Amino acid sequence: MRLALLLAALALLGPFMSEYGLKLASEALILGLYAMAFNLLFRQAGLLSFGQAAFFGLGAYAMALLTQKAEWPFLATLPASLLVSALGALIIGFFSIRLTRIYFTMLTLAFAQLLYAIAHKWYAFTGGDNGITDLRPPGLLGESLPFYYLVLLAFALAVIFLAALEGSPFGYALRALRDNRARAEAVGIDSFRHLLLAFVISGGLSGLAGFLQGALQRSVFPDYLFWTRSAEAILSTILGGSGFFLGPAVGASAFLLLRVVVQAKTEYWPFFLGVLLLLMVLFFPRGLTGLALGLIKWPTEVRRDASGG
Amino acid sequence: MDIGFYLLQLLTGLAYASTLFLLSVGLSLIFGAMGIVNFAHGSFYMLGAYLFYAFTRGQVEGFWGGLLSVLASGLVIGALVERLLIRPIYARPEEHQILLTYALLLILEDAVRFFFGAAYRSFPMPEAFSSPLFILGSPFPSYYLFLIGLAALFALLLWGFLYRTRLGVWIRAATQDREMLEALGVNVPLLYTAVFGLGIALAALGGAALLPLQAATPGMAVDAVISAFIVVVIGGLGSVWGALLGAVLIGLLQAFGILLLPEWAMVFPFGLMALVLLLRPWGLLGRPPAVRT
Amino acid sequence: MRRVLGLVLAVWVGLWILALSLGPVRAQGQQPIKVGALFILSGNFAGYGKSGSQGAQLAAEEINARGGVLGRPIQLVVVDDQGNPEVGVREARRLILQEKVDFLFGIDSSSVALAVAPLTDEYKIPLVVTHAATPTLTEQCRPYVFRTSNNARMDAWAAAALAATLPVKRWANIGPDYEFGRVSWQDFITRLKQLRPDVEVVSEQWPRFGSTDYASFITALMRARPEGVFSTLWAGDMVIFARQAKQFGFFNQVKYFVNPVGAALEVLAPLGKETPEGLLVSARYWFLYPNTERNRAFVEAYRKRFGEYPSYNAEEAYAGLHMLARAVEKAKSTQAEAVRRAFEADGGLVYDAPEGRKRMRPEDHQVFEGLVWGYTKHTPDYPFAILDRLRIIPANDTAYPTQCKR
Amino acid sequence: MTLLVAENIYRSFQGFMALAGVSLRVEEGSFHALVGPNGAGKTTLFNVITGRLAPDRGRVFFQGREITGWPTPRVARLGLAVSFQRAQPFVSMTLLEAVALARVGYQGKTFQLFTPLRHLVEVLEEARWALSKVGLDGAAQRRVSELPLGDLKRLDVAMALVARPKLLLLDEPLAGLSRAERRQMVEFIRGLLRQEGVTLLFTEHDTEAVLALADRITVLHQGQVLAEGIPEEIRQNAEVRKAFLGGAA
Repeated sequence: MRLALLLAALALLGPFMSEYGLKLASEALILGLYAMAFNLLFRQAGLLSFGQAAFFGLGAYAMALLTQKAEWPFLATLPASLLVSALGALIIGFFSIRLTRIYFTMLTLAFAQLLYAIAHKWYAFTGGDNGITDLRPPGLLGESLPFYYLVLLAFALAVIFLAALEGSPFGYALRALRDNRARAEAVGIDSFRHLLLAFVISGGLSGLAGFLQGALQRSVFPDYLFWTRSAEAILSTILGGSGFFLGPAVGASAFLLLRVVVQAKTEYWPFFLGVLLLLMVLFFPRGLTGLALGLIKWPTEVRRDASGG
Repeated sequence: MDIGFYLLQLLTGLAYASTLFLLSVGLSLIFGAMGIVNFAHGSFYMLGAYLFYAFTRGQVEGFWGGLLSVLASGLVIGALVERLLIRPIYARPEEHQILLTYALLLILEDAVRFFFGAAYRSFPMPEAFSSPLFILGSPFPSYYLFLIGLAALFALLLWGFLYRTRLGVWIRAATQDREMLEALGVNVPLLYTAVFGLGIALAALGGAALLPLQAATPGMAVDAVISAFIVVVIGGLGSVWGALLGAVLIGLLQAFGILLLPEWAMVFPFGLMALVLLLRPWGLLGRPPAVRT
Repeated sequence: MRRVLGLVLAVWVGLWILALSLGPVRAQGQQPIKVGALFILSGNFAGYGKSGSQGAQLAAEEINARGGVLGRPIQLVVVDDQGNPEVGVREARRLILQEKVDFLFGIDSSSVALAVAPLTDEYKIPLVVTHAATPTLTEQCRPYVFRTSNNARMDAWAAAALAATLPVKRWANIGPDYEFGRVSWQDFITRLKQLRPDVEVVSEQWPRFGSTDYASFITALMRARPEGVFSTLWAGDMVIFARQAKQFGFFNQVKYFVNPVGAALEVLAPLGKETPEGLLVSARYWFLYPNTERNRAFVEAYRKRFGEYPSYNAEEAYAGLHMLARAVEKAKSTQAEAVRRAFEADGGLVYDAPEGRKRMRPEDHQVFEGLVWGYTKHTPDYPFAILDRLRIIPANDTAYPTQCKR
Repeated sequence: MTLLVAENIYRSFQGFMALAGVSLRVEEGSFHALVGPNGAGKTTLFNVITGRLAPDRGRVFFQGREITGWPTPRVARLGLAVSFQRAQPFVSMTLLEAVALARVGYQGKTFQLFTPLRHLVEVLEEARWALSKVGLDGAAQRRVSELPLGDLKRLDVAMALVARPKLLLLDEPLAGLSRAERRQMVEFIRGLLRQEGVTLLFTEHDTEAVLALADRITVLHQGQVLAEGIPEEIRQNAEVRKAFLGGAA
C-alpha cells in the first residue's frame, strides 16, 4: 500500500517540476531501478555482484545500435534490450554462480571489464569511445514530461514485480539459499537454477535501466560498462540501506543528488562524497532509510513490513 | 631468430612484472591475513609516489633516504588507518569494507590533488642507474634491473618473514583461524594493525620506487587498484607467491602478446583473469576456501 | 549526537531536492551573458582542464574590462565534466536549464564533446569547442556546434606534410588505444602515402590509454628499426613514455619522433630538463610563437594572472571565448540562429588570436589555422625544453575538404 | 517392499576410507536405526544417500529407482526428507514461512514468482499440520531467529515432516536435547510417526532410545557393517559388545 502511495505522489509531482527537475528525477528513478535490480541479487540471494554494469551497458547498447543502425522505432527496442541484457546475464551467470564470495564478485567484475574492452575496441560496430549519439526518442517521448512518465511507469512495474517476487515462493527460496544453502537444498531447492534465474532477472532489470539511461542521455558510451558503474549500484544500495525494500532507490537518488549538489559547489566534490560515505559506514550502517525510519519513529508495524519481514 | 631480442623482451616483461608485484603484494597480504578487500590500495600506492616527491622535493640526492622515509611513513599511515577506520568494521559484512575503502579512495585522490596540484610529478633518474646495461648489444635500463632486484628482494624478505618468523606464522595463521590465535594469547588486533601497516607500506614503497620511471598523476589510484586486483586474483588471494606469479604472467603476456597480437594489448589482463577464475577460482596458488560441510 | 547529525543531513538534502526541482533562481540586475564552460578538473587530465578554464577566465575578464558584449558582462560558469560523457551531459543540462546559460564552451574530451553536441539541437544553445579534437564532431556539421581550434585530422595532415620532407622511408606508430590515437595514425599514414608513396609501415604498437609501462612496446618498436616514429601519446602517457624510452636509448636509435600533441606544456613542464632533444613536436599553440606584440601581451597577461606560461589549451580557450564574443557582437544577439549566421557570414568569421589568424569554415564550423612545429631543445632561460628550428604549416595545407555526414 | 537400498558403498576423504563397502536395506514402514561410534561413517552414509556426497563406488536405489549421484534437491523432491543433526534454520523467516517454503520446495514449485506464499492455502495448512505435530503450532508467527536450540531441532524435523515423506532421515534427533526434551522426542517419534505410516532411518548414540524405537538396527564400525538385525540380536551380538564395550563382559 505504501508503495502505491509513493508512486502516485511521484506521478502527481510530475507537472509541477521544472524541466531540469524532470531530467534529474528521471535519472534518479533510473539509477534507483538499477540499484533495486542489484539488491535483488545482494539482499535476496546474498550475491555481491560487481558486474551489473555489463547488463546496464548491454541494455543501453542494444537500444542504441537497433535505433541507429537498424532504424528500429524507439519503444520496439525495449523488449530487445531486456532480452539482450537477460541473455548476457544468463551467460555470465552460468559461469559466475558456481563460485562463492569474493571469487564470484571478481569474476563478474572481470566479465564486465571484458565487455567494456570489447565495446571500446570494436570501433566499427559500437563506435568505440566515440560512442553512439543522437539517441533522442522521436516524437512525444523526446519531451521531458512524457519521458519522465515512461521512466516512472518502468520503475513502478519493476518495483511492484520485485515486491511480488519478494513475497513469492521464489523470493523465499532465494532467502533460504542465502540463510543456509545446505538446508535449502535439502528441502528440494536447486541452488544453481534459482540463483541463475535471480541473476537473469537482475540482469534484465539492469538492462532496462541502461535502456532508459541511454535515451535520457541521448548517447551511449563504453563508460556504461566500466566498473565504476557497477560500484555505483553497490554504493547506492548501502547508502540507502540494503535491508529495506526501497533502500536502494532512496540511496540512488541521494547519491545522484549529492553528486550534483556537491559538484555544483566545489571542484573537490569527491572528497566530500568520500567523507559522507565514511560517516554512513561508520555511524549509520543501516543507511539513510534506517536513519530516516529511526528519526521519524514510524510505528514499528510499518517498519517490520518495510524490511520485507 | 635473434635470441637477444627475445631475452630483451623477457626482461621488459619481468620489469613490468616487478612493478605489478610491488603494487599488489600488499593487497594480497592484507586480504590473506585479514580478509579485507581494500579498494583504496591504489591510493596508498599513489600516496607513496607523492610522499616520495615531497620528501625529496624532487632532488635526486634524496633518492635512498626518500625510499626509506616513504616505507616508514607508509607503515605509520597504514597502522593509523587500520586503527581508526578498519577496526570498527571487522565484524561487518564485505560490502561495508568495500564502501569504506572506496570512500578512502575518493578522499585520498582529492587530498593529493589539493596538496600537490594536478600537474604530473616525476623524479630525475639517480646517476647510479642513469647508464643502461648492454645485453647482447641492445641497451636495457639499469633502473629496471634495480626494480626486478627490489621485487625479488621483497619476495624473499616476505617469504622469510612469513615462513620463518613467529610473527609471520601468526599472520598466516590469522587467515585460517582467528579464534585459535586468540586462544593462544596472541594480541590479534595488534597483529592486524601490523599487517595492514606492512601492506600499506609495501604499496607506498611501490609507488615511490616507480617515480623515476613514471610520473605521479592525480588519477593513478583508480587504474592501479584494478591492476592490483587482477594480479592478486590470478595469483590467488592471500598468497604472496601468488602475487609474484600473477605479476610475472601478466608481464610476460604483455611482453610477448604484443608481438603476436599488437591490437589486443588492452584485453590481455582481463582475459587472463576471467580464464583463471573459470578454471581455478581461488587463483593459481591460492587455497580453495574451507569447504563448508 | 548521531540523531542530530542524521537530522541535519536529512534536512540539508531535502532543501537541495526542493531547490533543484522547483526551478532556477533568476539573477536580477543587468542580464549577464552566461557561458557554461565544461572542463576536466579531476583525475589524470585535471591539468589540461585547469589551464583551459584559466584561459577562458582571462578572456572573460578582458572582455568585461572593455564593457562586455552588447553592453552585457560575460559570466563564466566553470564545471567539472570529469572527462565522462554522462557527467558531461548531466552538467550541460544543469547549465542550460538551471543556470540558464546562453552558450556552452570548452570541453577537453572527445567523447564528452560528442555526447553534449546533440543537446545544442535540442535546446538551441550554441556550443564552442576549444580542445576536444575528434574529426567526427566536424563531420557531423551540427548547426550550433563550432570548433575554434584545429582537430586531430588537421594535426595528422600537418604531420604528414612535414614527414614527407624528412629523409625517412620506414615509419612506425605508438599511440593510445582509442579513437583519437587510431584515427590520427590512419589520417597520417594515408595522407603521407599520398605525398610519399615510397614510405612503408614497419610496426604499430597500441598501449592501453593511461598505461604506466611501455618497456615491452619500446623494445618491440626498436626491433623493427624504424627511421621515423609517429605518436599521439599525450598527457601522463607521453611523460612516462618519454622517460622510459630515453632509458632504452630509443631516441638515439630513432632519428625522427613526430608527435602532434607533444609540445603541450602539461607534458614538457613535468619532463623539464629530461626531455630528449630533437623531438619533432607540435601543439595548437606555442607561447613563443608568433613573436608578435599581440602574443607577447597575452603571454605576459596570462603569466601575471596565473604565474605560469599559457599552454595550448589555455590559449585556445582564451581565443575561443574572444571569437565567440566577436560573433555575438556581429550578430547583435545571443540567439542561436543569429550567432550561427554571424559565424558563417562572408566566408566565415575571422579572428586574430595570439597564435595568429583563425578563420571559421562556414560549411562545418571548423576553424583552420596555421600550425607550429619545432624540434625540442634545452635553453638556459626556460626550465623545460622549447621548440627550435620552427616549421610553420600554413592553414590551407591542413584544410582538408568538407565531409558532412551524419 | 524395500524402500531404500544402498549397495556396496565406498567413500574416502584424502585417503581416509570413511565407507568401505557398506550395504543397507530399509523396508517400507520400518524404523531402521544406524548406530556406531563417531567416525564410523554414519553421517557420511547419510550424505551419500541424500546426494550431498557422491560415492566413490556403489549404488543407491530409492523405490527401486537408481538415484546414485543425484543432487540433493532432486533426491528431496522424490519424498526423501532429511533433518540434520545441527539444525540450520532460515533465520530471516517466521516458523510458518520456513515450513511452508519447505513444502513448496519438496513439491518443486518454488519457481512461482507472482503468487504470494501466504496465498497458497494448501501449503499453509500442511505447514501448520507439521508444526502442530512437533508442538510448535503456537509459535507459527514467531521469527526463527528468536528460537531456542530445542525448538530449532523440532522446527528442523517439522521441515522434513511437511514433505509427507516416504522416507524420513533423522540425523541424531536427540543430540543436544535436555532429558525432558529427549523423552518428548522419543514419544513423538514412536507415537506420531507410526500413525502417519512414515518409514524412518535415523542415527542415534543413545542406545536406550535406539532399542526403544528401532525395529531394525545396522551397526557401523570404521566404515563397515559390523552387524544388522532386530534389536534383540544386536544386544547379544558379541562383536557389537566388543566394539562398543571394549570387550568387557
